[in-house]
Amino acid sequence: MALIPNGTDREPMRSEKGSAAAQNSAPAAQGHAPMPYGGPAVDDIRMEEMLLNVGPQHPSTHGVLRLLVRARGETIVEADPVIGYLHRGTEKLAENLQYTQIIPYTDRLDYLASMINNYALCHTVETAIDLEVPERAEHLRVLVMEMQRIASHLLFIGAYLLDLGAMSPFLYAFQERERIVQLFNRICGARLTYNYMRIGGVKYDAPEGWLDDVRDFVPWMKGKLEMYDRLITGNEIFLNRVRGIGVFDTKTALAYGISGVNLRSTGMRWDLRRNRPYSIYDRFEFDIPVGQHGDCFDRYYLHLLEMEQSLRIIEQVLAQMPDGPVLGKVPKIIRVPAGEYYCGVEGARGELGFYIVADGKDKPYRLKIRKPSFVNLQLLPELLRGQSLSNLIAILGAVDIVLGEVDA
Amino acid sequence: MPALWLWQHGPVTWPHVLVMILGAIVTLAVTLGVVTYTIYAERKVIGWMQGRIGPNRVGPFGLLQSFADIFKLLIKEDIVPEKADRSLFLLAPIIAFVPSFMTLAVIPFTMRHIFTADFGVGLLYYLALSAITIHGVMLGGWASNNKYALIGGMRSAAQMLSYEVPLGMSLVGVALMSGSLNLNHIVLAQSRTVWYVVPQIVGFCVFLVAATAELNRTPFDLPEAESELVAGYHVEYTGFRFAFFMLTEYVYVFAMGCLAATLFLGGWSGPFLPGWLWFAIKVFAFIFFQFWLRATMPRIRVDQLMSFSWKVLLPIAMLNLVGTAIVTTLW
Amino acid sequence: MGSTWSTDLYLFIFLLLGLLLPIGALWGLGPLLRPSRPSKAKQTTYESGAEPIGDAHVRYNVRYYLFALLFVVFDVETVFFYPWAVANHILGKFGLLEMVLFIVLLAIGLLYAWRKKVLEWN
Amino acid sequence: MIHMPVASLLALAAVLFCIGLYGALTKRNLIMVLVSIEMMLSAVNINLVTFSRLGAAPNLTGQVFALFSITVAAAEIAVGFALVLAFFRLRKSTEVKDADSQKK
Amino acid sequence: MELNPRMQPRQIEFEGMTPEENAVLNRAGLLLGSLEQLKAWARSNSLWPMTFGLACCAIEMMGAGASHYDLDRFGIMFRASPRQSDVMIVAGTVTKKMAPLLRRLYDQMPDPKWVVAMGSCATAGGPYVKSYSVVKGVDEVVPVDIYIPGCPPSPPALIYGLNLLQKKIRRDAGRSVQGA
Amino acid sequence: MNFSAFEHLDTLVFYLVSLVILVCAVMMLNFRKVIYMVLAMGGVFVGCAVLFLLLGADFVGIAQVMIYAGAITILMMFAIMLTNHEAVEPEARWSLQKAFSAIGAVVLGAVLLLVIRSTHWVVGDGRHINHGYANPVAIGLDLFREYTIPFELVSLLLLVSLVGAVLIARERKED
Amino acid sequence: MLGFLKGLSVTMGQLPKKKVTLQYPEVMPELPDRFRGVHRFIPDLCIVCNQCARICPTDCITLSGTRDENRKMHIDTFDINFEICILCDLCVEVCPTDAILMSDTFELAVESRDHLKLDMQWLTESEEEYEEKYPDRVPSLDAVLGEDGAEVTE
Ligand code: SF4
Ligand code: SF4
Ligand code: SF4
Repeated sequence: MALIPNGTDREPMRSEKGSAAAQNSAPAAQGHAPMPYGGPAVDDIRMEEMLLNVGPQHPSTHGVLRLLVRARGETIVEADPVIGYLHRGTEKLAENLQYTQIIPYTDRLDYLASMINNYALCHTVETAIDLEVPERAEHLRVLVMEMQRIASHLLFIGAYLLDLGAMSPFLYAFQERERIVQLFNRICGARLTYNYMRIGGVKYDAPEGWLDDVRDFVPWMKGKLEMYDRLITGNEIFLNRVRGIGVFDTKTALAYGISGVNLRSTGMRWDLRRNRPYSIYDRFEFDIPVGQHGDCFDRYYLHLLEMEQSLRIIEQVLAQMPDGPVLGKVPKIIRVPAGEYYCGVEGARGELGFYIVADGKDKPYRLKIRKPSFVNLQLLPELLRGQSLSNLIAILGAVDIVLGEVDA
Repeated sequence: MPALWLWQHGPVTWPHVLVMILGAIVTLAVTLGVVTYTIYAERKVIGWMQGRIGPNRVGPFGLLQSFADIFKLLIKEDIVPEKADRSLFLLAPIIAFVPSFMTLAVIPFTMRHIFTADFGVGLLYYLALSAITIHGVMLGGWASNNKYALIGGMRSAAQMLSYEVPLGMSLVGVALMSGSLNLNHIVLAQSRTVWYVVPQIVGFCVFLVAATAELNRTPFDLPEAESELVAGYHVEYTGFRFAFFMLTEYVYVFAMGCLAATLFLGGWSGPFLPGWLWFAIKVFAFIFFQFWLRATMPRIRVDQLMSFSWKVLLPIAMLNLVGTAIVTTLW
Repeated sequence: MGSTWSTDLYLFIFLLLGLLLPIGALWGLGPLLRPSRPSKAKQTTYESGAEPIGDAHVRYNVRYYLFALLFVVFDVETVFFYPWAVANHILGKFGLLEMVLFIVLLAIGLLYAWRKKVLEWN
Repeated sequence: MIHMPVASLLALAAVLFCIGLYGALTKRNLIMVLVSIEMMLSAVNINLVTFSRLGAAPNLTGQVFALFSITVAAAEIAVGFALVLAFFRLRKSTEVKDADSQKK
Repeated sequence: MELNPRMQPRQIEFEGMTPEENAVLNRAGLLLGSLEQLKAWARSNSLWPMTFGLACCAIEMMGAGASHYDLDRFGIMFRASPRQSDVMIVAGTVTKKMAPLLRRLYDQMPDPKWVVAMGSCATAGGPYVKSYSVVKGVDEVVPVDIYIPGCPPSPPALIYGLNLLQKKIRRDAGRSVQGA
Repeated sequence: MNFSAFEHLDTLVFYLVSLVILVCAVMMLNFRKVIYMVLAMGGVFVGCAVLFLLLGADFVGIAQVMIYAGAITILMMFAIMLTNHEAVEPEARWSLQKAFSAIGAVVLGAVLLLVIRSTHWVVGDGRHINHGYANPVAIGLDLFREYTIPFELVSLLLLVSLVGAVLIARERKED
Repeated sequence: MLGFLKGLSVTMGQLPKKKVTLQYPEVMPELPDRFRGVHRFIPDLCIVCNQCARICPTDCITLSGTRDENRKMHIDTFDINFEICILCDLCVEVCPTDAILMSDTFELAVESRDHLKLDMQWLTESEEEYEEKYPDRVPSLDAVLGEDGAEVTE
């Protein structure tokens, strides 16, 4: 993978120069070393190879991923993800920000699951400074995180089906997601980048009537899940496109460090919420659905099932929601004692971890994010090798990456 | 001398020629109108199926939306990529469009055939012309000198010709039952007996599937599959040249609807209502079905698409053919 | 009777009109209305925003040819179906027999192609 | 009644035939040689159909034969191109001149 | 630099002409004016943005296209190819690595074309204004017509921006005839 | 109101179409890009089909479009795309072979034209060749009554060519 | 086949349903109280403590003030560079006097970047508009503490 952003050393382009720069240099093409040519020489009628760019501007690379595909006929010989088109330097920026100030930046990593990102950072800092979080705050956190998981999974299903050519599920998913977003909007005032959690709790208590609305939301969402099941799961065309495609086994997955749904689809029951409980997840009953074949269908279906489990958790949280403050006793300026800290949580896409090297100041000395999408993306070349071009999108979509997180 | 609208059966005279030209122009106007509102209706209907309302700003209820789109495309700059094969690039949309419009010459829209050539082999005429469109699509993809376009064009061509075979075979049943290839006669034969959709239900199903594929519509819209090939064979086309590819596609939707109505649904025949209305209703039913599919289905993968045509559709069409033949001959 | 000369004329008129529309719109009306600012950058080949590597005109999968081949053969056979279909009610059983033989040969061809995995894409 | 001069039709066919012949003899590209042969066959078809309609004893035989001829042409072209492809696979070329050389 | 494509202003007062001639010419101008207006009507009502999501803002852009806000109402529908789009909504962070590609895509769009900078990243670098790898505003790469602040701008904010663009297109058409 | 000119308009159309055919044929010789040649060839095929239609041979005309202009031209294009897209004929250069071919073709053409010119062609009245049926029906009857054996042979030929072509063109195992 | 029919029934079932689309430009969407639009700034409340400028992750607030004869600080200039404001709400959170708040104005698209440099005049005008719109949300001038328990002590 080409990580180094090309052209970082160049001056910012003004528009007058812009077009010239775009023409004269093909930075992306040059900066990326050509893939080593292996295999038989290019000598047959069917064997002529073609280098095809899929992305960065492509309707279904889920952002600005660029896949440099070497195809022979319509068979992929090698696919090389070129990333960094969205590299924004979050980790570096964080070194100059107070811990509280970093929270809004975590929103923008995996922008489909901001709440969980918020939590992961806060949780790490809280662990580092041994901070007690009030009960109600924990409950609210779990509540919004599970809702976020549903929203994220919904978008996965919608986008995946859009990749496979069906429009409606995408729009339905957005309808459902909109309801969650509206709930978030009410609790924290933003639709996507929530900045809701704080070190030591959450920013706002739930507004009046909000919890009741969540209560109404749960059965409604259950009905919708059923609708998705009817609309998509049985569709033969869909099944033919995703069954037995993009298969990998647990061993490969572990070797690559894959986590999340991708790992669970291979049959391994691994979920940090259960295996290394954080927050108050150990108080809830929920299942960890796993797949059997490790193919794209499993990954799709697990998303559906996980949403159901999330709904279950939400129901339980609502039932035991305690009263009390939502922000603990937090020092005005948070200083993390020198040391190294890591906490991983189960993000929507796998293990999301923040690794902080602190030097006792109010800013991290070094922040490193374990980005599940980035890790999961590693598997892609493996999965795509030897596949036909028409499976590319089906496989890529099911790996479920978010470029904001991959590039950070 | 026969009446002017019966020019089909008389010698060619000047007034008849005028009527013909008029007929052609009216057909063109109607077609363009139908296409415009098909696009509008598609956005509306699919919008409704997705819980939204679709275009509603431009004109009352958004009725002028498609006009704005078309006019905008007309006044949009026309780019010919440097690497493209210029002359073929310019020619391809025309090659694609002309046959699509010509197919409409033989469709019996009403009982009185002002707008219809009384063509003895009308049924085959459609098949023959739609094969020419494949050239336009393929050349468009090839001439763009763009990888997406080339793959899109080749796939499109392969798909269209694969499905042309079952399409052609599914219509043999109709020819068998009616004993004619003249679309007028086929309609007449149906109006005397039953709509062929009843005895030819298998053929109709094959036809429906093959027609959808032939039209490159969901779930067979692979050639222009957004998710893989960005926009398929017309990825490099801008402005009105792109509009002509769109136009071709929708004219074919209309023509295919007409064909379905004529061959299987009894054309203009039907009780109470005037012939053209019946015809319009049937055509719209076909088009609506296409919208409905589009709102529901994901896309078939290219290999499955091809093998489906040859391994499933074609054998079914052949069996249907043999069955129909045996039944019609022995009874 | 088959079609008359008037039919041919009508088709011809459609051909002319069909040609007139794109030509008129693309070469007649269009240039008056639309801007034209060609530039080198504008005429580059689109490939998801990246610089295309290599030519698009690479040699393709032979599979496409095989499908075209099947198409030619089956298209020809379809052409033979039609005169038989419309004459069938006159021809009677003998015609049916001939055609069944024909179809059987056709089916053998299809089966052969099937067996040889021509119908498979990969 | 059709008013088409038989002689002109035949002349057209003859000219077409000769063009096809010239092409078949001189074209360097194997594909084009095959295409030229198709053109010659087309010329023959014109004759067949002309005689069918305007010959001394008009009957359908000419049309039926034209149909057969088209079919045979299709079969020929299918095999012909398959050979061209096989040849191309061997020699990386579709030029006639490479066909006679013995080099592998 | 290729500026934002706008019709060249047309002179209405012709010097050295008799008043009658000027009147005739003016009438032609009026006609041209209504033609321009018609063009602007078509263009503003059929803005096809390119599917081009860069980052978080893209989600809200998709949200605006989805059922609840339904950009289709305004005749706005996403096209995947720049060749068939009129407006580029830069929804997200433009990094230095992406900028040349973005410029190429912009170049490949046919005239007339517009750019909407959605979100503070596209406007000025947004939260990453201090980052080493982010372009401080997409107007350093392509000419921008409308800036929509927010991080991300909510779908209604985007719709407001797009409506503003529509107004701008119409207004520019009117202006071009008056010989501004 | 029968303008006699109309009775002969088909003659005019005939000359027009012939012109198109010849132009296409000559262009085919002149083009250097193979794909253009194929396209010109398509023009010839379509022109021939129009002639057939004019001659009242509806079915053959349509079959010509379907098989020649449709199927075979596409096959040619695929063949080009599978071999060398940019295949061009070399710059026109006179070689001995070419000269001989040209002379041969011209001589042959001249002889043929002379023969055509000098022969008196009896024009039959072909209005009733269809025996009152529609053209395809008549062809069907003729085909299946008179030409049963050739018909079956044709299907056999197609089968054989299919098998042969598949055998030749198919990918080899080792690929 | 069954799968197709199920799917088709779902889409058809949606056809007659009520549409969810909001008629935005005609009908304003309902925004929650906490919605973060552009800032409100109430100069009279500001004690020029500079906390908002310090917490802002993108440094988009610049302010200056003078001390009057009663040793009270008065705000002189208060600029928000709204180009790069990410609406994170942190400035609102830290402000001890609630001098800076969030409004629900989101219609901020402009044709030039310059219009996004919001100065005090702009903010005051927008605040006036806001107060007209929501008379009940006008802050009383003696409010001192943040409402949400986010303990802000000097
Ligand atoms: S403006 Fe904000 S939401 Fe938009 S891309 Fe930038 S960081 Fe993401
Ligand atoms: S909302 Fe955030 S970015 Fe904006 S001014 Fe306040 S602190 Fe700064
Ligand atoms: S934090 Fe509040 S009081 Fe302090 S300077 Fe900012 S606006 Fe004024």
